[in-house]
Amino acid sequence: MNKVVENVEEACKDITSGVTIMLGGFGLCGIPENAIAELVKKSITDLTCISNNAGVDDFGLGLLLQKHQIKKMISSYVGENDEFERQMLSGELEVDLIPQGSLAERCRAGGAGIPAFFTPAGYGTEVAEGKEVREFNGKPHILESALTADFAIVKAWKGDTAGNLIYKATAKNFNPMMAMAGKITIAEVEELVPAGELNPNEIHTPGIFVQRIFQGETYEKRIEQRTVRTK
Amino acid sequence: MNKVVENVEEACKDITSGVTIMLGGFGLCGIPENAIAELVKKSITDLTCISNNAGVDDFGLGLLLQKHQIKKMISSYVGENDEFERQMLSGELEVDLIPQGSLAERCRAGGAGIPAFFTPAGYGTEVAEGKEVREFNGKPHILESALTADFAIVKAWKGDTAGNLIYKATAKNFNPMMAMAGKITIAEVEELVPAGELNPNEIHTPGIFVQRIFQGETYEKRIEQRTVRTK
Amino acid sequence: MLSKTEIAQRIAQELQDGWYVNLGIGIPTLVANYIPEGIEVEFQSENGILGMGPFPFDGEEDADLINAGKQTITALPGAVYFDSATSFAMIRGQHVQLTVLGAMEVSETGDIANWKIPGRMVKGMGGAMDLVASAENIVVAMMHTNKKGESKLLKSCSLPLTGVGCVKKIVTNLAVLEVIPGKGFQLLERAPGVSVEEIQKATAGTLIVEGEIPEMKL
Amino acid sequence: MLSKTEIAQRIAQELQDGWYVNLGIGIPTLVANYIPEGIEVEFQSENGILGMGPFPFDGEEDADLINAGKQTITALPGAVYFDSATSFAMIRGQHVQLTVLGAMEVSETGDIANWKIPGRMVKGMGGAMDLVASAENIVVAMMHTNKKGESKLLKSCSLPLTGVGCVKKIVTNLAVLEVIPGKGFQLLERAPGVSVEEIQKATAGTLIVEGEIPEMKL
Repeated sequence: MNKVVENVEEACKDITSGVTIMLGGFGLCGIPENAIAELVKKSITDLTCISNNAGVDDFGLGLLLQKHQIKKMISSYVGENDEFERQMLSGELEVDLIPQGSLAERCRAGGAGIPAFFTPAGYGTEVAEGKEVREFNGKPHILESALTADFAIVKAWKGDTAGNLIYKATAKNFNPMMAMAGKITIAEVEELVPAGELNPNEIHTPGIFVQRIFQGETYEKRIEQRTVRTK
Repeated sequence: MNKVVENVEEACKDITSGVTIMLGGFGLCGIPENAIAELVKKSITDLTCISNNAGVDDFGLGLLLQKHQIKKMISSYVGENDEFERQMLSGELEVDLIPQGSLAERCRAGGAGIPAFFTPAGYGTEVAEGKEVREFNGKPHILESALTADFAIVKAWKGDTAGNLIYKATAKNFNPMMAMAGKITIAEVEELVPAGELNPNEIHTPGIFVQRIFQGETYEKRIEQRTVRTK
Repeated sequence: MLSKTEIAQRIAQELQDGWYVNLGIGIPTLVANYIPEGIEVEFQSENGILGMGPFPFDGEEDADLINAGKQTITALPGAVYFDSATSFAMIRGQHVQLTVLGAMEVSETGDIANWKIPGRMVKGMGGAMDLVASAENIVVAMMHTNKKGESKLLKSCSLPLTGVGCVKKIVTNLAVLEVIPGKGFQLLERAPGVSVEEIQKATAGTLIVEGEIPEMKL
Repeated sequence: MLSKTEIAQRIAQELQDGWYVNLGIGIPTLVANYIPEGIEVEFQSENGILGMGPFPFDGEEDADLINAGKQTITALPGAVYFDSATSFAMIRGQHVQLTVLGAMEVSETGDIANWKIPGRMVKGMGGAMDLVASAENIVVAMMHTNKKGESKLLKSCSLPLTGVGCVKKIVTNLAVLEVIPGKGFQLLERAPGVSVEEIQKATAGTLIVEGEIPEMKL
């Protein structure tokens, strides 16, 4: 089952204005750099982006925001991005803020065919507005629904031609659940190997969830908060 | 964080009659052989066991059935066990049969603090009796609740002193979700190593879900259906 | 009339390139032996493997590597292991394109019963309820009649249901049929040498026969 | 009056051996520097690591290894990486014994507001709503008053809530307080040199003072 496409252009060829896209990553860690650059290049607009964060002003999803390509963001935390805050407060950008755990679980649910589940997160807050509340074990919970997307774009460390993926360290984050929840899931990887080279015991995302895979060209892997100690 | 206990006696010391126990494994594959033997030896009774299968007559959970130690089984498939079928049809044994995917997801939900979720599995069947039905995307779903247990007993291939676990091949099955859903989770492993020896990228069950870990003494690893081809 | 092997052979013609397929125990398992030339499919077994290969050579069995029928198997290059929750996420989330399974009864509305005979056989549903409730394509592989000669294609099922309105296609030893919701079993193909009348006689539910019914090719 | 560092130091006294702990951004992060002797705890960061270690040495940063504050970190022996769904399964499933986080306001019924100032600051709640709704033990680390000198311990919060009735303990620069549902903030300890009257003055919500209030030990 060969899922390999030539390059990022080929992988993103049918992503058009107005679609909903999930993008893996936490801050700038584990984001699909090549595909984001391609979306910027394609100049498509009116995108709904589901991503935990919105990048920084000049990297990650911030690049799409700068060019006003995003109509709506569904995220949990969008600090560290002045342009985002400006567009949101001015009303140019629709924003749906979701508790991080609910965002992760809603993506997983979307991929797993679970249309809705109960969670305690957000009860009694504005997140719960319009949502069903039910008590379990004496504790109120709200009903959250599944999220899916026309395209999910994820970034992995290693991948094989069958679409199996291995992530590195905390660059895993939202990538595995989003890979499950895309109608078409596109994976970009740092190292693409033939099927059979990855240990089937060590694979994080089974290839069944991935429709297209390609090797990314370069990775800047920008660090958002470089914190070090001295020897 | 050292989770190591001396041996199986120590690991199971506070498991008493009447408790609810989850046991990992699919058929005889990936079952906690040492702990099951210990439960037989302890002669505790009135157990509620949550396990995908019920072993065979003379191995796995079949050993507990033979001695009438189980009051209630919560499973998805209990064929391959005549004594089970006899006890169930005669009414000696309470049985709650659950679709396999719902069983897996209900254990995960129990471990993940999700009290209930909707699934299409079982709609229109006796599994749906007394359960809420709701339509999503034009398709009826039923509301299933989380499962937890006083003890979860799982079997892994490798484990470290911090309770991190790696399973082998299809011996993984229900073990990871059950590890999440036990109030006390006991892991028996074929190979116990010091914390730091397992690659943190390759761990299937994070140690936070495991309260006790020990190295199993011997593993028979009986094969239920030996199927081979000739060269 | 088709043998069990031929039923599997006919079902294999339904496979499409790039599909992920879940095969049930019994006749469905045999489908893996007849993958058409030039088509690549991958087999999922719900106990936790994608990329299931053939049985191992004698002496090479691994107790930790089995399929959902608890048979020792092998893994092909590109295979992957996963837990039961992830496995049913694939199934429930409709990432598996085709499910082939056996049945005791099928109704003309697509209901299926294959897990329980009250008071007699209670083995449990295993993954069948999840599979039939979730799959986009379900093909039932079964004999047209039971051991007593009674039709297994009914107006409505008499046994406890596994799923409601989910069966799309049925391949039996006599015919290939499609469930047309609200109408009945549409006869698509006859087994070699089997007449429409014979199929009609063996079918208790509504049989829809439109035009010439071709003989199936194997 | 305590410095931020001393607030962290006092909170560290709450740690118990064997606990898994999630530390928020800001003062809470500093708690990791004051783990009491003879106690072993493991730090969870909700972006996907258990067993978080100190910052890396200069030149050894790994862009793929960060904490929830997006800071470069290291992993200790026994560490493990996982995805965001698993991370919040740990949190929601109450496998994390203690959460320490900052707040803009806390009410005497245990409500907390720390994510939004309408029309002005909208960064999002991140994992805070999941953490406060799920944790068995929540300790809030904050200044007793805001920059304008107004109390942050209120009868009820004025800002959009992060969670309802979830805060158990508060450690400020002035005091250690416990939320007693239906009653108010019970004063447990005073910061060195701070009087009950000063704490009373800085507390807008109901302050419960019973008997002699000891000075905290650092």
